[in-house]
Amino acid sequence: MEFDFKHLGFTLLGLLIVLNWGLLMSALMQKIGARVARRIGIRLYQPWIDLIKNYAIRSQISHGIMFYLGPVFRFSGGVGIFLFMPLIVGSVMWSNYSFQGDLVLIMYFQFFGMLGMALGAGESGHPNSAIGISRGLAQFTAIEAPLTLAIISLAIQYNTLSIVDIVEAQQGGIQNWSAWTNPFATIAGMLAALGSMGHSPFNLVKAPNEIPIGPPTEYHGTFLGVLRTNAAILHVMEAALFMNLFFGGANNWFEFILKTFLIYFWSVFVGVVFPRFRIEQSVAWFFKIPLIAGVVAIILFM
Amino acid sequence: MSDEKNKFENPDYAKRTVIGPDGKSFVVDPMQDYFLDARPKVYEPVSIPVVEKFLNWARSESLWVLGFGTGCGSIEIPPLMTPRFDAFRFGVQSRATPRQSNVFIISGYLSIKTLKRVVRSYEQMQNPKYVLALGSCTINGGMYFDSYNTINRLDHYIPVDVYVAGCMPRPEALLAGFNKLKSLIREGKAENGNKYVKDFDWYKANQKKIIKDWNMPDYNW
Amino acid sequence: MLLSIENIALASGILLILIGLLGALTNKNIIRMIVAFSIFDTGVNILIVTFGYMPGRTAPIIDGAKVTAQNIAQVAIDPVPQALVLTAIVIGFGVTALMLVFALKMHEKRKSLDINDYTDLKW
Amino acid sequence: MNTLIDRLAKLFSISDVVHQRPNLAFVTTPMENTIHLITHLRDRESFSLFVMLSCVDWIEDNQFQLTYVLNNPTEKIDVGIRCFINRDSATMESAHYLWKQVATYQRELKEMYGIDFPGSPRVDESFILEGWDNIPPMRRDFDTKKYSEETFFPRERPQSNDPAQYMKSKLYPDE
Amino acid sequence: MVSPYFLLGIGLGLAFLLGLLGQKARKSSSILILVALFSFVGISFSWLWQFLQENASVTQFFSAGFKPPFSIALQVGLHEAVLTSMINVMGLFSFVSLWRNMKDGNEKLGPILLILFMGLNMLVLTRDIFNVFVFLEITAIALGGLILFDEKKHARSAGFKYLIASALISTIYLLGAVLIYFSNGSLYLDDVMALNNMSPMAIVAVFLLILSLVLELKPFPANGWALDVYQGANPAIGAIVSAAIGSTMLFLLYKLMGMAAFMQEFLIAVGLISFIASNLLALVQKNANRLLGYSSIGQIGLIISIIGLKDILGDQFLFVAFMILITHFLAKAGLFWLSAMLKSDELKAWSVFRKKSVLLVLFGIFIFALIGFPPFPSFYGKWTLIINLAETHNYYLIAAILIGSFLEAIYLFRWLGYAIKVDFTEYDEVKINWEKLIPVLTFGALLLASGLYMAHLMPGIEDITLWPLLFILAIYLLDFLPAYIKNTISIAALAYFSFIILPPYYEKDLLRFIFLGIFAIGGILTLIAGYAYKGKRRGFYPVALLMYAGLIVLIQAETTLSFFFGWEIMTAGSYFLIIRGKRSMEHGLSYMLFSIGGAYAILAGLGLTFAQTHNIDILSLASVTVHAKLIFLLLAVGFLTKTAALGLHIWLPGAHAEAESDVSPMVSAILLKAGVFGLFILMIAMGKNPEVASIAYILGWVGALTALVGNLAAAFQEDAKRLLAYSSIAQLGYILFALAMMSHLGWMTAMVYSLNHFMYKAILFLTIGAVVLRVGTHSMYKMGGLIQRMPLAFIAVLVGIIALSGVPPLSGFAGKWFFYNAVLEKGWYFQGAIVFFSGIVAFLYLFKLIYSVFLGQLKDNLRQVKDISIWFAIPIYVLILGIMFFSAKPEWVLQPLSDMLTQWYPNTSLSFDGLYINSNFGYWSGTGVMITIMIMFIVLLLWLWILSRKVVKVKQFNIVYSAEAPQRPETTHVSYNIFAGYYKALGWIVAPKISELWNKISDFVVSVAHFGRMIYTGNGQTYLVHILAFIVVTFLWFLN
Repeated sequence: MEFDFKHLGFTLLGLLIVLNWGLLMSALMQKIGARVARRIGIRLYQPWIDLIKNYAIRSQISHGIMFYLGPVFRFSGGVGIFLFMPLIVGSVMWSNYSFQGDLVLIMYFQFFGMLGMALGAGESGHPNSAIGISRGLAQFTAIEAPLTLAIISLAIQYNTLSIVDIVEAQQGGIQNWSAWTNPFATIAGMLAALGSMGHSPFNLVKAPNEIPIGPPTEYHGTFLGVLRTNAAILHVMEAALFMNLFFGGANNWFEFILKTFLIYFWSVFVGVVFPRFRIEQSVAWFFKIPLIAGVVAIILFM
Repeated sequence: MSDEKNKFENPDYAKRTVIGPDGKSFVVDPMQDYFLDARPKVYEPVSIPVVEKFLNWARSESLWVLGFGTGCGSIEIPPLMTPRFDAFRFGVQSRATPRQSNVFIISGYLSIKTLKRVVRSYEQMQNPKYVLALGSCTINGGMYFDSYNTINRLDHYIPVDVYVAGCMPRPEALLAGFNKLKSLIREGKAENGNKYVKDFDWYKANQKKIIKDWNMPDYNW
Repeated sequence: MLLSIENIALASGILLILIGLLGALTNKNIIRMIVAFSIFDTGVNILIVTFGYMPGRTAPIIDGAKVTAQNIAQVAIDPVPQALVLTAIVIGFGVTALMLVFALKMHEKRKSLDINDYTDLKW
Repeated sequence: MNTLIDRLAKLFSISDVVHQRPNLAFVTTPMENTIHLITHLRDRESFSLFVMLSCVDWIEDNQFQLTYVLNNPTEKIDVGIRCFINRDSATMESAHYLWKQVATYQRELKEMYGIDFPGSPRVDESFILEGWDNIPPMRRDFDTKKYSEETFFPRERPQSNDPAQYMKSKLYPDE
Repeated sequence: MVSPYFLLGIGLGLAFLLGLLGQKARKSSSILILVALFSFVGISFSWLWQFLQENASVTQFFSAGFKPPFSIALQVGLHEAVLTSMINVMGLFSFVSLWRNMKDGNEKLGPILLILFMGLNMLVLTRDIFNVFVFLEITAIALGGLILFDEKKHARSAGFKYLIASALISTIYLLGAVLIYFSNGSLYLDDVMALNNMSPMAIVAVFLLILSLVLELKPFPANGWALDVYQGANPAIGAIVSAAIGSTMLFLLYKLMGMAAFMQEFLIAVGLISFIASNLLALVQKNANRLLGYSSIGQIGLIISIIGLKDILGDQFLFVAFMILITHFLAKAGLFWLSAMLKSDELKAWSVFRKKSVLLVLFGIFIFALIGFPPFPSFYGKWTLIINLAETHNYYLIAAILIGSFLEAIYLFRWLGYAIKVDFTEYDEVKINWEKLIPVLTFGALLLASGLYMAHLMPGIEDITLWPLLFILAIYLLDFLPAYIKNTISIAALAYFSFIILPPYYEKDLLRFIFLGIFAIGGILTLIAGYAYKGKRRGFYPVALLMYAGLIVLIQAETTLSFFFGWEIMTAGSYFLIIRGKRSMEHGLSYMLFSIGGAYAILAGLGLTFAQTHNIDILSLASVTVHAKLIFLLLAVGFLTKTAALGLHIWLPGAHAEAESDVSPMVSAILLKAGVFGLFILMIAMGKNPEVASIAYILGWVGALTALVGNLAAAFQEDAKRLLAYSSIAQLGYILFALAMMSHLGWMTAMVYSLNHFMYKAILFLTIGAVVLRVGTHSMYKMGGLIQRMPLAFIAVLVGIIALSGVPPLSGFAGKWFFYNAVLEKGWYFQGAIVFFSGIVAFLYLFKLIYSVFLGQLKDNLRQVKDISIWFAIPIYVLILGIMFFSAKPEWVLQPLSDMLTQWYPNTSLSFDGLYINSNFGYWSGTGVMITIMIMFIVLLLWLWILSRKVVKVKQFNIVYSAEAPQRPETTHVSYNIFAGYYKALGWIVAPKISELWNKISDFVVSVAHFGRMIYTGNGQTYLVHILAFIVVTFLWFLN
């Protein structure tokens, strides 16, 4: 496909929408969490203020070049997933740059940000960073096991690895969603989603109160602002990935917002109920029901 | 205890001679090599008043508190954050690391030993930063006014933005303190991070007067 | 003809062989072993001579009267086994002598003739 | 408890037995005997738990009183062993080899009272007061108020009065 | 033609003459004996010359002018000429090697030696059965005499045992000879052989004759007396017993077997039992001479069984037997003579040869020759033997021979390892006299020359493959030069050679082009790193080049023989490379054993192939019809030992981790590809065969599990190089899995992985190796924060791990993408899922690698360490450029690959559309992704840079540390056992069960060996019982 300014413009607009929706969504989730705890909770615009505040921090320190580049890698990871993910079904403009690669690209591009962040945090030399990263990587491998099975199952089902094609195959009503046509893959995928969203009980990467906040312990000010910006985008995009895979994608922005909200809410919902796992419990957990669900999903379509 | 073990359990920052892998020996001075030994800088506000006002508003509405309870007052923090008083409503949040925090609540008496840690944490916070001091102990020593190891006046060691009186002040008083701090920030009067740098030598002299085993650089970056 | 000369010789040869073997295997003394080997050798030699014996014939020596160059094939026994035995005896003598020298040298060093004392080399 | 004290009295010179509670008694021994008594209690009388070691400064008598409190977990009784040591040359035999934690108590006493325990591990390192360079602060001849005023920039306090005296002078000035 | 009676005359005459002469004349007797021995050599060589050059015919010489049976006949033919030449050369050198023993009043030894060799000559020549007895006894007495004058401690008791045993045996022979005479009236061998049907008596007679000769050849278990002689006597005498007497007896047996065809099976059985049993019992042997004795018995047993196989081998019989005999003769004599130079009998004492590298090289040559490595004659012998046995469907014999050879390899290579690695300071220095050196040198040279000559003669081996070997020899002679000169020469040679060979393959055969490219370019690049080493680096270049030569031969191979030739050469070279590491002794051994086991599997597989196709063309594999499964399995197992598939992988981590810094990439990035190439060849040839599909399926699972276990194990390593080694195992597991899929996409994956693995593993190993050279430790937790000191290394490792992990945009992603598509197309979902999971596990160790080494806290002692050597940086960055190129323009590489693979898999869903690569399932644009990510990254970097320009760079302890300050970097750097929680959850997968299994197997074998050798009690009478029992058992066997 040729380079096209209009396309680029739509992509940037989509990025802006996703960013703001991500910030709002995180505020909503915190609000919900607060209401569960019978608090009033933060104001809905609090994430924006925090973001501005962080960008407005005057002084900054750096532990080295990789520490500096870490957030950039992380941000690139988030934005990259956005770029390679189609947002709205059937729309060329809102499908971003997904024509450059398929599901495999997105799966592996997730690591780009993780790896960069891991290296950046690693250079800070803070013990908690290293502990957090090691936990994160360990848990991530466990998450990927059921997720991979689910994706393979989907690929067998639809005979394609292209997200666009997978989404289009699910059009035509709720009964065509993978959630109905391939329930076991959906179970595996959505249980894996719990882990990849990083909420309790799988929040041992940041593990508040334990290894204070894990990898970004040393990040502050603008670095933190970049990381938070990325987090907002990434959360939406992860939800969007599951939306595209299992819940029929989105035909318009409203559907997009509703579905991503519900998918993200799923992890928050679990998170406010369950306490945190230890790492070995978390890893072992993913090798039980989610993995079995994934295996069943493949067997059904073999 | 063997020397090797002792080296790790009771280290000091004295210079030491080590042998590199190529067999050459050289001197490591931890104070020079492991810590940045530079003076802090003054960070001036943005020169455009509107922008600065806007940023100050944002700062005032996003107060991230360092989770460091120095004294008995830290027991007042949990009720502050939980449903009864819910400081989240006002943009107050708790952070675990000084790098990301703006507000340092000194919650009560400070022994000399704690003061050293407080100074270090305060210096590790990024500009702009604010200090909220709780209780009589931080104002005049309170009931520990004659103790041999508890400081009497906090503002001789780090600059304080808002004092909240009481022994101990209740969470309501703390909320009032936060509101005071917010208005100070919005007015642009809460520049104590820079004040600390400007009066750096005076503060350091006071700190060093009571912290006898000063084993850190002058400014903990 | 159980007690014919061949059978007696055959039996004594075999008996000597067995005695020799038994002696070599049961005696711990090296000299006795060597003696046993000599007996064994003798038994073998008797056996060979017995095989070569043909009843009623004379020694293969052309003495002009009984044995002549013409009838030697008919009246004399086959000379080859006897020649073989002669050679074997000579060789057996050499071997026995060498064994005895070994026994001597071994005794010089360790003052023992018990074969069980010479088991340093094993496994 | 009484039988225990009797048994001990046969073996050691103990005095001033105080029966604080049915399961707590204090005895006083000369400082030479103290560690022997403690060892005996630990090894023969099942006082396997070391509770604490504390000190009182009897400046008038010019001596420190050390109190070792031991606990017998099976019979659930405690015994406190007191001994007096000279204040001027405050040195006591170390008991760190009996229980590891004794070393920490001894370190604290060294810092706070200046009582030396030769041989106790790390006894000379500073414990709570990092880098204290005055006389040990818990000795009663240390004037903590004066020290505080000299060191800690005391804020000027408003004049304060005894409320009873003040009201009396205010209301009944002529009495 | 010179009459052989001259030999008799000279020998006996001189011996008697010297006996008659007085004491004074004996002083100069040595010269006379030397002259006599020279005349022996001269006579036998003249015969040899006449037979080889003038085509003389076989001649018989009769004593006293009569015809047999009334006279003794001596026959001179080609065989006799060769044998007597060997024996007489041996006699001459034995005399030389015993020169010093014959001084100081021991001049009697000279005549005895003369008589001994005279007797041996006669044994070879004579055609009279009784005469054989006479000379048997003469040699026995002469040998007894030699031993009698031996000053070694236990020589005499051993000699006595020998005498009683040989007395018993020769008596049996005598009985046999007499019975022969009585049954047919003649002792002339040709007469006996001319008989058509034998009487029962004649059969018993022949049985006794053959039996006694077999007993002379020390069959298991009736051989304790011989072992004691080997151990107790002077090694120079051992050399005579093993090489000269052994060869003579074998020839005698061969000669007499002409009348005993019914005993061939017996010979096969006895020979093989001796071969296997003595090699097994040798495993626990610690005494060098006794070990050599066991080895001799084993080798002779093998030749006995070959004599028994005469009819089966047909016209190849002489070739096989002679190849193995000559190798045994030269190598065993050489080894005994080497042993004679040492004071101590211990195996480990041989490490003193390290001070005289010539001797060590000779030792290596002898060992490799004995095992049957190319280019030594036994290689061709064994090859021909196996091929022919396979052709005649004697599969059990093949298995037995290979098992015995494998057992032999175990102890011989352990011994070689001792010599190369054990600390030699506690052993006496070796004192080298010219008279000890000359024989060894001569025999070593003969062995080498004969090998090269044979390679030249063999059909199926191109002469061009020999040039590198000659070049390596030349490099060895230049070993005194400094390393950089040799390095330059080596690089130049490799570059020149690949320049000649490489380009034609581009058109001809792209697959070979790629692998040759990996070997050649990889070789050059890794050799460049060698400039970083100071000093002479003795011995490095010959072996490195040996490995590369092997690899190149492997690629060029058109025939299975030259393929196997290359495979073995490469194994030998890489063995020496690996064992150069500091703590590599046992790793080198386990590498060698797995390699040899694998090589034997390959040999067996190729043999089975030849049995069907009668063709040594490598493409003949394709026409296999029978036993296809077995052949495929054998060959695959052989190749998998090199690629370290699960179960066969335990040699790899240690071998790669302990190797030198620039050797690790050679053996990891390059050498492992040889196994991959083998698998490619195998699958190309046999992949279409429907029978192998089930095995391929199993291979797929093996590959997947290898990947999983390798990656998991890597995550739990603390040693950086060991981590990379496990990573290599896993990567090769991917490749195996992809190859086993046998589809276009699968092979694309395998090719992409092979290329990528070559590049990034070379980068990683080179970099980590260079870092290790600087910091002096392998343990990652002892490093940390090196990014400050080694930015070049950091960038290299960063690129390496991004490529390895498969994160876009670097080239590793291509492999992952093909993988997904291939798995989906093939339908191997579960295996695929395991592989993908393990691919993600790779992040764990990659993070650990880069974090523990380069990030975190810099340690005290590394504060002044320098960046990696420029000589390492050059190849590293060249490879990084390669990766970058591949990442930016993947289709330039992928399209030719895809086209190449269509010749085997024409049906492919893969299509190239400009920048896009499409498959049935997905699509991907490498260039597009690269550009997108680059632009995005730069924009975001600018965004951050604009917002945060006033950044203060702080130092490593300026971290928030719960309001404290870090105290020491060691206690702040979190690295050791960083994945402890993960280990709790999944560690059971990598529990070392497989190592335990192998350990149990080897423990079992060792305990069997230990138990088995208890039969040798050291008591002469027990040995007699053994002999008698042997006779009884064989007799009973024949009665049946």
